[in-house]
Amino acid sequence: MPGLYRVGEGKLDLAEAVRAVAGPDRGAISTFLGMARDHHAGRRVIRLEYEAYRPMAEATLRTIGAEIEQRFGTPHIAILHRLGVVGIGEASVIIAVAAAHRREAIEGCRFAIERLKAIAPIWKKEHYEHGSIWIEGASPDPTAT
Amino acid sequence: MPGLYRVGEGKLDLAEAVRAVAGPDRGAISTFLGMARDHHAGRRVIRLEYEAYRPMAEATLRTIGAEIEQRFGTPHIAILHRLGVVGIGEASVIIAVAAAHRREAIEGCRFAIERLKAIAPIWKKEHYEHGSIWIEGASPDPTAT
Amino acid sequence: MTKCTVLLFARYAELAGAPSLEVEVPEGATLGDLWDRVRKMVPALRDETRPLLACDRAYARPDTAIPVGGGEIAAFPPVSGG
Amino acid sequence: MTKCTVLLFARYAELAGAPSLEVEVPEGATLGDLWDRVRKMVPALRDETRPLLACDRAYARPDTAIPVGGGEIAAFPPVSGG
Repeated sequence: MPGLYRVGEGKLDLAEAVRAVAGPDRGAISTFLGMARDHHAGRRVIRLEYEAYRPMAEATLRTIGAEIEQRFGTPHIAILHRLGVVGIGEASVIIAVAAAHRREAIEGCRFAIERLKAIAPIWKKEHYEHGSIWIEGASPDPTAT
Repeated sequence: MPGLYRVGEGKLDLAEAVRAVAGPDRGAISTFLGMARDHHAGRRVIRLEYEAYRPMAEATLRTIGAEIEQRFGTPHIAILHRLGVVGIGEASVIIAVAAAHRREAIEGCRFAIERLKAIAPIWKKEHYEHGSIWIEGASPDPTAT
Repeated sequence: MTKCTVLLFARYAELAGAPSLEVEVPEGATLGDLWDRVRKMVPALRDETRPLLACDRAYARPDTAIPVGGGEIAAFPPVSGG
Repeated sequence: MTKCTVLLFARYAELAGAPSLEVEVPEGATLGDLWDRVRKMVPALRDETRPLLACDRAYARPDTAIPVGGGEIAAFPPVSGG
């Protein structure tokens, strides 16, 4: 199965994700980058930190890839999530989806980030000048899909 | 006004587009790459070639940027379109939109490619092993918006 | 009479064998009048009855009056960028 | 009795002061039974009545039976990746 799925330390590389999905029979590539932002809910954020249940998170990314292939008909998918400290302005997640036509690429990419945020066992900690807090999503039931 | 709008020869660089829109207060970047595909309507394509009414095309890209800012609230937009010969697997158009939140970035980026295809005065010629043809869009009235 | 330059693109430029044409039209003529004149001048464009038209780099309808001095007029087939 | 390892993540791991706990439960116990046991063992987790639960790296409901041999059980708060 084509596709690149990874959860781990180290800076993310958009070019790597695009290379992993590109090919001569694909007319469209849609990408999404989640970036560490310097504020949240009115509070200044100085860095982010991510933790994952790594083997389950990687399995979840592969599951999301299989869902995209089934729904949008393309197997050309890259989903990379960074762990550990992520500096402001750096990418915490990069997704790329390529397809023959733009609709499948764009909707597949959007589906990927929405699903990742809903079900991937990954957690974000926001660090402020004084203190830090674990962010917790709203998802009451990731199994209800 | 921030933003990068260009219509011209030379390979497109996704990293340049992302750099042009990124910033510490933006948590999401959505990009779209239109790639020269090796087939169309069952026919093998060996290269593409683009022509533009260049000053109007650049003005049109800026207009699309202004529409995105008004609709989605972010001015962080890059729209680059290549002219001349584009080899199979190379990008003919690159769009990047950054915003505080993902909805605005994703929907702004999608709006940009749909609008570009509908109203930018740019034309694609497909070259086959024998012969070539100008592709012409369906848009009967680009002024009806 | 007003002397206008009409820019042509893509298939229209190939049909005309030139990227632009010089056309004279009466004062008060519209873009549609101008295009009718072009179709008479260039037989290869005769069947192109519904071009996209632009005046001073903005889309314009056929009933738009040609600006005093001629402006920058363009005519072209449906676009296909992206 | 079955001896289980429960993996904890993010805030739960911080509250417990450890990334995993060893817990013994009777044969036939469910994930929910196991979590009730954890909450009794670790006062800091007492108020966490609705964790997300996973068994062998897949989400599972509290009424899921613990696999023979214990399996790989995990409990964690709502996810926030991206």
